[in-house]
Amino acid sequence: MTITQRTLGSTLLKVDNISLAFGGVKALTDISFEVKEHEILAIIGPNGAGKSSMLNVINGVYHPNNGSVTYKGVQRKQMRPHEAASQGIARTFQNIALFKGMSVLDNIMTGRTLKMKAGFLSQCLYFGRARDEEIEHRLKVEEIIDFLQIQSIRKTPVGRLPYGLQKRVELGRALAAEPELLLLDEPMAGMNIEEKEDMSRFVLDVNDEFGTTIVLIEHDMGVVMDLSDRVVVLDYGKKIGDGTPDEIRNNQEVIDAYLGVSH
Amino acid sequence: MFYREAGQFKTSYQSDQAVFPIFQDRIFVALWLLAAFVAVPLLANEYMFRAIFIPVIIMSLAAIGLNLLVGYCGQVSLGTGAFMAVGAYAAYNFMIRADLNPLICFLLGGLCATGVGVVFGIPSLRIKGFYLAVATLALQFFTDWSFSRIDWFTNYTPSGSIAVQPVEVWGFVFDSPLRKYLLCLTVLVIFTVIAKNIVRGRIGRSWMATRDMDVAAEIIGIRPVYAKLSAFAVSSFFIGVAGALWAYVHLGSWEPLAFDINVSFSVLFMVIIGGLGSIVGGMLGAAFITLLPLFLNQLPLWLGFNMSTAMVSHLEFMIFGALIIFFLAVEPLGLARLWQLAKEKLRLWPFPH
Amino acid sequence: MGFFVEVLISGLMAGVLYSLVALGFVLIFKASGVFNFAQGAMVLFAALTFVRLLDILKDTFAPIMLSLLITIVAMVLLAMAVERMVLRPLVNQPGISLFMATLGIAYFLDGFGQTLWGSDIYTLDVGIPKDSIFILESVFEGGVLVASEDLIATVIAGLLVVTLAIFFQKTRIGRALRAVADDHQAAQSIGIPLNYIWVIVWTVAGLVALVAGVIWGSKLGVQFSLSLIALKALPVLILGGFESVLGAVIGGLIIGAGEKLSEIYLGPYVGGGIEYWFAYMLALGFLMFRPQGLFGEVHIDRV
Amino acid sequence: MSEVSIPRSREDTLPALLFKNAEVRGKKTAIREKDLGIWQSWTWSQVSTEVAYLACGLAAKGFSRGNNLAIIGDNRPRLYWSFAASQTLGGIPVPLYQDAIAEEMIYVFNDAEIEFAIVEDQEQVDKLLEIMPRCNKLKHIVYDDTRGMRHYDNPALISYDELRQLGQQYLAEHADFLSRELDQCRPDDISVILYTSGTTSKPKGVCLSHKACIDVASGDMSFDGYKDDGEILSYLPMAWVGDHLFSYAQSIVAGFTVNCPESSETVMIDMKEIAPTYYFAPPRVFENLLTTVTIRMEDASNLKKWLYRTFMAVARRSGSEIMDGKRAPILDRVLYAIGNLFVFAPLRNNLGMSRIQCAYTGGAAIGPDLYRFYRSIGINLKQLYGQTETLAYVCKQPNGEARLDTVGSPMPGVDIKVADKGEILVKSPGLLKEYYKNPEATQESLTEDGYFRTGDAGFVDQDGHLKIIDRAKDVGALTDGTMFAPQFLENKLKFFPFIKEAVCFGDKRDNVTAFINIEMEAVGNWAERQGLGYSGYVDLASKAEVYDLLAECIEQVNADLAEEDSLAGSQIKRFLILHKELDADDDELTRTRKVRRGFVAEKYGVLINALYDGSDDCFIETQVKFEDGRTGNIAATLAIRDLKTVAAPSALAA
Repeated sequence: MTITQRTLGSTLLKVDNISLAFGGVKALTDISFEVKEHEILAIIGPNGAGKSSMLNVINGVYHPNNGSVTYKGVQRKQMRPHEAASQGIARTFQNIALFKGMSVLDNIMTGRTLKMKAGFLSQCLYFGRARDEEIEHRLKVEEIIDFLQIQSIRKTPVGRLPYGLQKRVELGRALAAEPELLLLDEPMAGMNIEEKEDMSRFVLDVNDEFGTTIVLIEHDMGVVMDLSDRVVVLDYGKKIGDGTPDEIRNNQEVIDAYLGVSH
Repeated sequence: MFYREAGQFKTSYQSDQAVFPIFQDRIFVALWLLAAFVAVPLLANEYMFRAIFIPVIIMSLAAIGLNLLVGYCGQVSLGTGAFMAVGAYAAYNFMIRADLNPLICFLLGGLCATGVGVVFGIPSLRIKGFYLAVATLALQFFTDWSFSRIDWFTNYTPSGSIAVQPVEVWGFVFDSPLRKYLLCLTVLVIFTVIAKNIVRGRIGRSWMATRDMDVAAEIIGIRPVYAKLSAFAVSSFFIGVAGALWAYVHLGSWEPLAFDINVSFSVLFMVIIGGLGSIVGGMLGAAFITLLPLFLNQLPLWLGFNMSTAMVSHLEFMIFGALIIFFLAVEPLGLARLWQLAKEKLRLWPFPH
Repeated sequence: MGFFVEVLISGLMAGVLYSLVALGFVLIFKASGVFNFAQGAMVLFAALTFVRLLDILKDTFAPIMLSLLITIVAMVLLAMAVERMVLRPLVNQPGISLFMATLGIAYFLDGFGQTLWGSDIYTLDVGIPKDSIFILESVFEGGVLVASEDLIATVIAGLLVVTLAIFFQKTRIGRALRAVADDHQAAQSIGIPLNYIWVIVWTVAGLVALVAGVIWGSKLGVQFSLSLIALKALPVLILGGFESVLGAVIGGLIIGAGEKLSEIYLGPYVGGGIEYWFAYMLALGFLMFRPQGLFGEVHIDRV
Repeated sequence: MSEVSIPRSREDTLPALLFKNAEVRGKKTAIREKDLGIWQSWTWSQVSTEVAYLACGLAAKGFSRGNNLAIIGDNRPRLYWSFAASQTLGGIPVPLYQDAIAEEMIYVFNDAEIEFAIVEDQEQVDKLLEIMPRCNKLKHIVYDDTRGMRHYDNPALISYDELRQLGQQYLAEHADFLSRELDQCRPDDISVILYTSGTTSKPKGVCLSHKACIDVASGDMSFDGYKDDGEILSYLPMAWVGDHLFSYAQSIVAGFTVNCPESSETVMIDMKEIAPTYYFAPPRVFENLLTTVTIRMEDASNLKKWLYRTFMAVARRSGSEIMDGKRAPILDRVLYAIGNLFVFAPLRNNLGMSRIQCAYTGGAAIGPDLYRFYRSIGINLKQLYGQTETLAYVCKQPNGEARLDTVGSPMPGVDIKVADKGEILVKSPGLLKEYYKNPEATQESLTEDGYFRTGDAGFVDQDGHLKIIDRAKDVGALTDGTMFAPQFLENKLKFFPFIKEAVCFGDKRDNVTAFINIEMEAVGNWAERQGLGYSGYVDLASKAEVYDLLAECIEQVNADLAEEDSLAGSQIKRFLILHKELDADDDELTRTRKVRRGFVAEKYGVLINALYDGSDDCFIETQVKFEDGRTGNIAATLAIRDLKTVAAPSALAA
């Protein structure tokens, strides 16, 4: 059987000479790269290379000391995370940031918040707009639950779930926002082989079914090389490599700085 | 054990998202309402209404209100007394100056509380946890002072204390304990439904998200400003109305200290003991905290030795303190959680899990 | 002018006492991250215990020494009880529920103390001279009138602050305590068990409470209202910052002075009694601009 | 969903009845599927619309009378509809097991000359695309779930929704098309081909007619008296005759509701939600259920454990009787009522069995404890007997006559004959029409007077219940011609805890004798309780007391056998206790612990002779392999014991 190759679009996200420092500590120095629509870009690098900080800059948790982020052609200086969200940027976290007190369903539902418009009064009465909205969005959420194959834990409080499933739920919450750009911070950290395989499958499916552009941080070289179209390598807050998996594999500087030491 | 859920399947999201999806629960709630609206009025005597039911109901309302803020949105407030005071005094002033329908005045009282709540909620955008708690204390002291020192609020009554006529709506006078009881009960039921609707919807989720992990919440697009301020607003509205009822229906006459910091604390205790983040919890807590002193007062008599009232009140303090610590350590989710666990057990019976 | 200075000084002296209570907060917060609402209750408890023991032991050879000793023991026991029954079960709970737990402690102590020692007003006399004296006569004509007990109190408080500062900066334990505040693992790595540290801190806080209690007690008499001065100390903390000993002192002085001055100079316009809330409003306003307080540390929350 | 004019037909065929349901109970729910968190439901009229569209879609793609439609996937409404759709067009649905290996699939696809296949999802599509080169007829593959399919551009592929679209148009253009097609369907037409997974030979396609399905369905209905208000959970493979009968044919004929679980992991949850009124499961399913129950009760609080133990004891005593309205001690009735409140009802509730009117099991023998358990907690579990060729319609246990050792009495319209060697011959309304394109197989499976050879040996007991005792080929006969079913006897013996293995002899001899292996542990414990010393297996096995003990057991068996005319003759006359355990290492057992009759007979020939020549004991020396692989000899003189036999009732009468 033949499978049609998917094509990358124009530039979706562009970061220019981003530098970020906490007090005296330099987290990022003068980082630039771009992400094309529908692309899967992996950011790799040793611990403390500033990978997470990079994501935090992209969705506005941190504000770079200098440099700029251009998203969908709009260059921006300051942006709050929720603004980033409304622009279609969603993310997951290195150490799971689910809402422990809520069920899987509610957690994913929160991902729909931006899409819900019902007024306060109709919520008080849970009537009309509010109720219809709840149902309409429940449907969407159920589709995601179905997509991630977590039907059996739908109503379980997330606190009770094993680690791997929590990661899945968190991905679900991000997907619920129907993002155009999805930032995944070590989606497979601490997973066993088959969990990793599942997760990789989901990441590919997301990218494929919904055409979502994905920027992910990952330590497992195997995974990175399989999943990503392009790889950006950071080391001590500096970019030391940027290219296709193969190019990266053969990039001497990268090998010294990272692959060499880690494997 | 008595939950027989087999065969209760849902064919629509509406029925699946119902407040009481389980048939047996619906029965149970119906029975409660029946008891509250029919059995109690038939059986209870004056004392019970005055000393037990009315205060418990009004405090439930306040506790539910505070729980929305503390339990659902995770913003600790020690200013409950203040909000109640605002509600009470505002209602009073609307009544004597605008001469509106008392019920309207109660709601307006609530709205004033809302206003104050939002203003004093603003710090919550910058500060968290106990910093915020302290900030709300500021409100507490400020209102204490205002209502005792600014005579306009008290309509220049020399003593500074206020006495009011029984509530009269469209010629119907709520003077007998029974009528007062029914009035409060109705209000409580309505507000409970509203509270439940809010917390099960978008707003409620954004509150809980903010509570559980505010950074993540903001990153998925929940604006902290809205989440926190709306929580403050709704919460203080509930509490304000409760305050108005407390003053008008329960006390009838009161001086500024009726709403001092101890009220704030005891409502907070109701929420903690009752169960953070649970509507039922508010009611359970209110009942518990209100009834415990009565019980403690009776206990010595039953045991056949008498104890000075001072001693009793000291014991009360100790027991409250101990209970708070106990619940926080053993069951942070309070009575409501215990109830919920029991229910789980019954549903799975005879299986343990 | 003289009058102003007189008000100012009396304010500052009151402030010193605030900071004394605030110190208790700071110690515990630094070392265990707990916002100890019970500090006021501890003051009351300590004072009550002391004054009643004094009464009981008045015929012994050294009543003051003895009762002081016993009270100290009591405070140590209290610290242990708190560690065992509150901190240990609640370890790793969010700070806010620990805070509410201390509310519980406060209630319990108030109740317990009064059940044990009764709830009247007891006059406490540890021989601090009560007469007033004139100082700074050279500066203003007529000089400035101050109560000598306030002076002494100030001196004692000052000494206490200095010792604590040294304790924290120089001694091994003190440094350990600071480490605990920063992060628990670090503390363990220093080799001092956490529980042990907690006990120490609460003991120290207890002693500070005792001192504060004795001074306030001898000033106003030992009574329930003592536990309320804790509430007065809160704004001090906000002003000074929760983690800073120095902050507690400065904050205390500012609040104390500000309160008195505002009462004298603003009070009349709004019907007086504003010292009741002035401190809080001051702190609140301050919060908006500098949430971490004067000497507090800034926190970046990572994701 | 828009209504379409419902096609009618004079003839009673499954699709015709389905469309009739749309008229007589159009608003009633026909099928549900747990999907996206709730039970999506379709009424009969909606179903008929769907079927109509699907049928037209298939027609538009060129599917027509005489074509076969392969159906592969989990139980999904759309797949059930494709049965009806193909039948409407006079085509024949051919369900396949979704986990079948490639080889098997290829065989079926070629054997049934399948052009059209309708499958559940990507997984199945991949499988088919893989075997497509070797299935030259296969032209069109319809898939239901579009997930992951976007990049498949194989021309053979079309999604269900696209097909439905086509159908909608096609129907618009050919208004009365369906009625015409439906009218051509005859009750005797083949309605479905079910392939029996041949363990030895190639799979055979069992062809069943509309008439067979309908008659069987209505037969079952009248037998168990269920109507269109029933609920069943369809979770067993669609290619299996049971599911085709219960979830498809019967639901159409009776008009009750079929429920498709969300996924294989959630079957238990879904079962609880739906609480079916009618339930079938093979013994292993019931076994797993019971295991989970016991395990979960393990970590229950002591109070609960106590309740459970106490009341289960009561239930085991008289639960089944109480359910069947038979006589039970009044005290037990009271206790049972209490137990029902605290244990049984909650248990049924948690198993999702609280609404079950009757539950069936079959296909294999069900263990006594298992059977007892479910009946005793008030679940009307019964056994049925049948096979694909008879549309699982031969015998069922009537309510109140459920017994462990029978499979019930013949169903209405079923005629049973017992041939020589006790083989059971069946004539049933559900009888297969033929094996697909396999006349000789059809030939040998049917007797000239049209009975089906089940290949099972058994007999009908006094109360007219059928007892299955063995595969016919294993059954022998004594010299006087009485049937001799070794396995049956051996199983009976092995119900005793003291007996580990038993080997019976008797074929072409004038009476039955047996080798016994004692269960070391059980007998050992018994011996200790008796204060009976022994030095080891051989010693214990040779003790006279042990012989007495076992003699008792076997004589009980004899007593049972005497009850049945046909078996009375095969009572055990003499037995001996082997001095060693039969062992797979010595090739006496298969690895699955089945006795190698022939091998044993030859190896212990001496003993068998001794059993028949009337001697009281016999010396034997056998070589054994030890754990460590060394070989050694065990020698012993084995006593031989005569046994009392009971005269058959008929003999008494005579």
